[in-house]
Amino acid sequence: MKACKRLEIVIEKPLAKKVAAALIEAGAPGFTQIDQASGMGDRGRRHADDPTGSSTNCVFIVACETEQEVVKLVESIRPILTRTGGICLVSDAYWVRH
Amino acid sequence: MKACKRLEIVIEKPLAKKVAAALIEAGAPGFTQIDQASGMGDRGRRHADDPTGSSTNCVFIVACETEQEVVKLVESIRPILTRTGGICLVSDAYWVRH
Amino acid sequence: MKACKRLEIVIEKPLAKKVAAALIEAGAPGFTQIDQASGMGDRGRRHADDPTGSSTNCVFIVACETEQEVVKLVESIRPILTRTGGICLVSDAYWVRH
Amino acid sequence: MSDGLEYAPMAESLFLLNLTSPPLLFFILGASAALLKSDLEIPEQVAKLLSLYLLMAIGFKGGVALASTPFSAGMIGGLSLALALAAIVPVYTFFLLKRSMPIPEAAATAATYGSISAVTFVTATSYLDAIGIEWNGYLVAAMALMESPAIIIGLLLFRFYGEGQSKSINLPELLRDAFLNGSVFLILGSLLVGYVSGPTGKAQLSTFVEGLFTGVLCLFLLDMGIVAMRRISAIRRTAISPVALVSWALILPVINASLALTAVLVLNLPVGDALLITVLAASASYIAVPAAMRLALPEANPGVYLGMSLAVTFPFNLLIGIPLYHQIIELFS
Amino acid sequence: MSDGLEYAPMAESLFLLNLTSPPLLFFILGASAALLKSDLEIPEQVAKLLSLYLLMAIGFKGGVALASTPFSAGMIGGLSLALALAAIVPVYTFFLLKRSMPIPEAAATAATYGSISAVTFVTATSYLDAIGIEWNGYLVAAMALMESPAIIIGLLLFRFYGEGQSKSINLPELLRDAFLNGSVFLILGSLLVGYVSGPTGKAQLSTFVEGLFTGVLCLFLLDMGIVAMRRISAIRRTAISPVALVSWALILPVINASLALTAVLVLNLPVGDALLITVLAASASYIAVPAAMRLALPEANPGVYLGMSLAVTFPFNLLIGIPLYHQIIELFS
Amino acid sequence: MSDGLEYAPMAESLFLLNLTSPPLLFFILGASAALLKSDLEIPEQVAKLLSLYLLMAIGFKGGVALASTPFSAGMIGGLSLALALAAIVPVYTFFLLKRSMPIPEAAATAATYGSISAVTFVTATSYLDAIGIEWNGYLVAAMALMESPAIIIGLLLFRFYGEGQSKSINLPELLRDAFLNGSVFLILGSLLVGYVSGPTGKAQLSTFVEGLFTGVLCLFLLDMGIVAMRRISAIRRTAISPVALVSWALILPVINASLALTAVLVLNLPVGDALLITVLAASASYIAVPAAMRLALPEANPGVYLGMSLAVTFPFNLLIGIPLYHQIIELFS
Ligand SMILES: Nc1ncnc2c1ncn2[C@@H]1O[C@H](COP(=O)(O)O)[C@@H](O)[C@H]1O
Ligand SMILES: Nc1ncnc2c1ncn2[C@@H]1O[C@H](COP(=O)(O)O)[C@@H](O)[C@H]1O
Ligand SMILES: Nc1ncnc2c1ncn2[C@@H]1O[C@H](COP(=O)(O)O)[C@@H](O)[C@H]1O
Ligand code: NA
Ligand code: NA
Ligand code: NA
Repeated sequence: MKACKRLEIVIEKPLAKKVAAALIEAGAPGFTQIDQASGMGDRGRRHADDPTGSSTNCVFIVACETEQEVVKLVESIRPILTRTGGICLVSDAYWVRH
Repeated sequence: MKACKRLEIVIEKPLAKKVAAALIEAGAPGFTQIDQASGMGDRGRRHADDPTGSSTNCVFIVACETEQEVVKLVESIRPILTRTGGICLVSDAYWVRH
Repeated sequence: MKACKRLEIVIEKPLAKKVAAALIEAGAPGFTQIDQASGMGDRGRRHADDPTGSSTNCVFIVACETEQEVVKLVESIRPILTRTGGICLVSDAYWVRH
Repeated sequence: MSDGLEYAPMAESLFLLNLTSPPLLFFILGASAALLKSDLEIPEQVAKLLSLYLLMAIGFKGGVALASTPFSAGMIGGLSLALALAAIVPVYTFFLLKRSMPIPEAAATAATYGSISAVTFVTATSYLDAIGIEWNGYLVAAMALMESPAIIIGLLLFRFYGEGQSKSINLPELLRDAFLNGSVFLILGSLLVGYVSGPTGKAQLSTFVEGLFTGVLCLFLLDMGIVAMRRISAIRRTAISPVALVSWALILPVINASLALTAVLVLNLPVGDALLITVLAASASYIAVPAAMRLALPEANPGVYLGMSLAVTFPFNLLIGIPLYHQIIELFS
Repeated sequence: MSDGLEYAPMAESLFLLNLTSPPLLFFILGASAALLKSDLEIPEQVAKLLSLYLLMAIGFKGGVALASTPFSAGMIGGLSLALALAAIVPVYTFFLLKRSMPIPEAAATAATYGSISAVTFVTATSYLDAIGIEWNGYLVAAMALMESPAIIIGLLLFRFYGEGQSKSINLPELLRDAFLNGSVFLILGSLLVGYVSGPTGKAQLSTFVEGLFTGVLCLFLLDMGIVAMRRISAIRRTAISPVALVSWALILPVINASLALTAVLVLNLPVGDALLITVLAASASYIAVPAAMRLALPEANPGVYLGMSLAVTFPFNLLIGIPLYHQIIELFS
Repeated sequence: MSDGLEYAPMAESLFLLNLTSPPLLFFILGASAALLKSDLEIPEQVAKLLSLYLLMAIGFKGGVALASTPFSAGMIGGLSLALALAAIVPVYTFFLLKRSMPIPEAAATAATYGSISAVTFVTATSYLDAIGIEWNGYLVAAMALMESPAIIIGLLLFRFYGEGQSKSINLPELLRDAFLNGSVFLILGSLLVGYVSGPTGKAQLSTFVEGLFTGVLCLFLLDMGIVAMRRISAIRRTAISPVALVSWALILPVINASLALTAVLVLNLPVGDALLITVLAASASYIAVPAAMRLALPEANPGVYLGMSLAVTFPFNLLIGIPLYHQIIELFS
């Protein structure tokens, strides 16, 4: 097990592609994306059930090794979050090598 | 980045509305809800595939700023969990301001 | 609230049953499984939208009480991860008793 | 004795006919898949689509039928009977069960059996259609109206006989949950749409609501077979003796059907209508009521009432109940 | 004055006919479910299937129709008019709105109203089919071609009049997003498939693309009713006065329809085609454009343009617009 | 030489006919969407519904057909041939591939090509139906029976020739996975339902299993087009030369089809049946086998076998294989 950082990003689905592209460009070692989330935030309730997909959220989980990597990833998606809302949490974890 | 608390609640889907309402009433700054989870616990295996929705779980993620807020939120949903099962985890995280 | 460990496993969907079985056999007190995730990793982009299910990931969340339990659970699924890819993160959390 | 002699073969042929109909066979197929632990499964959202379709189609067809039949005494009789059953069944069921299980479980099970199963009803209509027996559209309204009262009655019983948290039930919220429940709303709404748009509307929707109906029912019953069998293990895991639960799950539909049979025979309703009312009485909810019970009575273990209704009563009515009740009606009318 | 006298009853009957058609009734049912806070809901993937089906079926039918009609002057007139509308509407809409709301919102709303709503179009074709008025297949192509230009124009306007981040728009990427958008691609592609496979292909697909069509539209409109009503609260929460937003959402379709009506009457297009072009002009996008705007113009609050188009303009066109425009066309041609 | 002259135009027309059929055109449309990076996509649960429907409908229709045809020598010949192919193909395929790729990949690919693709089969039946050539219902049973043996054989080969972990394969569990696999179970079960309920059952389900069939196939192939093209990049990323993989993915169906063609011509089977058996031999699994391989042989890179079967062999059979094999059968019988 190796210490690592765990990023968790919630953003609306129409922007998921942009976030994925930004993460890849910033050199994320990988990520996991859960679509079809709903939620509540500054911009009110989002229901995840309209045919437009415009009220659906998605959750990204990114594990990365170093503090620097986190900073880089966070900076790559911060402009998207600033313009659109959503949240980004960072926490400590251990990565099980296999 | 600002230190924060991350709450994670797993509960059965029929009760999701109640949990969401309780969180909002207790003043949660927001939450994210992932439906369509399955699982295993004290009450056995839950498959998330029956037309009744009664065997489906859902996951709530709540980020909040202070210890007091956590306590308040936890107290607001504890009665629901006591009566029905499910789990509630609290961990430390950093909230990226944007 | 009681200190606990939180395991998070991302693995491809065809192997989900195997992971669930391994967790149960290793004595996990419970787990939550989110299907329908997509992602990116060493083996490239996975889209979660083919009829074969073979490009879909799923996320397991397991809360357990002690360090020994974590070790046991991790050892039970490590052979699966080694042979197939995916990730496993461990972090600290508090379990709200209800 | 000649009656009995004639009865036997007829019964056999009805049972056989029922068992060789595609919907029933797909139900059995699903049950076998679950028993043999095949990984066949119907995703939840797909099952949701199938059930939305069935509720919409049955509601719409009932509404169109209603629009083209004049109001009649039989109709008022049938509707009143349906509502009376919805009010009486949960009450005596509660008192019957009260000694075999804790109060919360007894109340929730009473609500479950006092309400109805839309899919059992739908399967019975498709059984009638297959053998060419007519039935009246107003029964769809009867079905929709029978869904909710049992929820209220079950909870009132719990409030009265239960202890501790029983006082925490919020009645106004409950009434809303019971009567604005998605499936009740969709059936009643579609009935109204069918009634308003009438034969013109039906002409536009005939392939959709009629051509597809049995096929979608087959797919849905395939799923119900899988789900019903999975529930059996949940019955085993409850604190109450599984033998008692299974016995009650076979006895209750028989009691409720007997009551309904007596009434429909006394009222001399047409065979098709009589069968459908009996099936409604004998069937137990496994969608609307369990969902409502989780919200209002979370201390009742759903393994009890959902297991009984889904894993035992539902298959019993589908495989044996429908042709049996039909047989009895034919015998006495 | 006799004209007016004759007009009134005819209008009434058209409105009534429209309001008693199953698709409209299901829309109203969905809206009522949301207003009464029933928990009726259509899962997202189901709604996706319904909309994929509708786009595919309308595209395919349009293509088959196109294959069997010779190119004509009317067709070229109609297509040119459609493209002209798609270019002009977003421009004047932007300038109309610029004073009532911030630039990003004005640009996004202009794009929304300059584009079209496929479901409004589809409902209009099913309205025409129900009353037996013919329409030409090329209008499906017109619809598909009208979806994207407004996106580009809206963003160019924002680039020119906006400040700050407005320079960050990536045009080539944007063009791709606009023209390879899933729904545009599926309509145009299905149109091509219908065109190539012609009547032989249609024979194979007739039950699917025609028999089911109205039924699937009903289910989809049920969902749209729910979603549209939910959006109303989003309108209330924006920084701009809700009265202004609702007013604009009623005025814009009327202005755009008037422009289109003048043109179709001048060009003397057949009634069915004239109505469809008017409906396209009057309708506002709530799928393709909002998705594109979230990507390219995230600073515009979607509560504004999506709320206006989904919660006000869409129901207005469905319930009042279609029969009203039809009425006016009949009156003047 | 006159034979050759007559052959050419006929072949052309068959290819053209195939290429202008809606299912094929929708496949091409999906592939184009993926190539042009349109965001058109079919959600996973929708694709699951479409494939459940196709398996159920083809199984049911096969069962009904089987119920109405007497057992015949040709049937026994056809079934035996099918099973023989299912046993032989994976064996020689493994030895052919063993030098071009590591043992695990070779074993998994052998299993993939020894098994069959239900959708290729279904497309071939819809091709035959469109040109009015009959085929026998028992071939649906043949298809279902051909799905699993290759899984077992592939894994036995791996056990024998592989190293290290190869011993860890759990045979009883494997047999269950292979034969109780959801899709095998659904086809065989629906076949049984069709057989038992016969023409009476078919009358109830005809709109569902026949009217909708081609339409649903179109939607499903649209999705398969998208998915197949996405897999191409996966081929590029494997450790093995992409040229070798693509070549094998074109050579293997041709070899397998040649073997089957020889046999069907020797056995003198009717044209329709001959074509379907050839298509079964030439097709490669991309649902059941890959899923089983991930479980039993996770060290084999799915980019290899799934890429080959989905991105190359599947389109090859659909676009070229079916009319080509048909052409050859017509030529020699
Ligand atoms: N405090 C929070 N905890 C968890 N999720 C949140 C929180 N705030 C916002 N979100 C998620 O982010 C989405 C967008 O938030 P906002 O932009 O604040 O409306 C919401 O719909 C939630 O899913
Ligand atoms: N230890 C655990 N770790 C993760 N999820 C759990 C755990 N225990 C229970 N759950 C989740 O909570 C649901 C209800 O748990 P229970 O009430 O214990 O049956 C389960 O179906 C799981 O999804
Ligand atoms: N660094 C990471 N952070 C989050 N998820 C990851 C990461 N790496 C891999 N994954 C997930 O694990 C799956 C399989 O990873 P891999 O075996 O590396 O291709 C990916 O599709 C992701 O969903
Ligand atoms: Na009942
Ligand atoms: Na417009
Ligand atoms: Na094969």
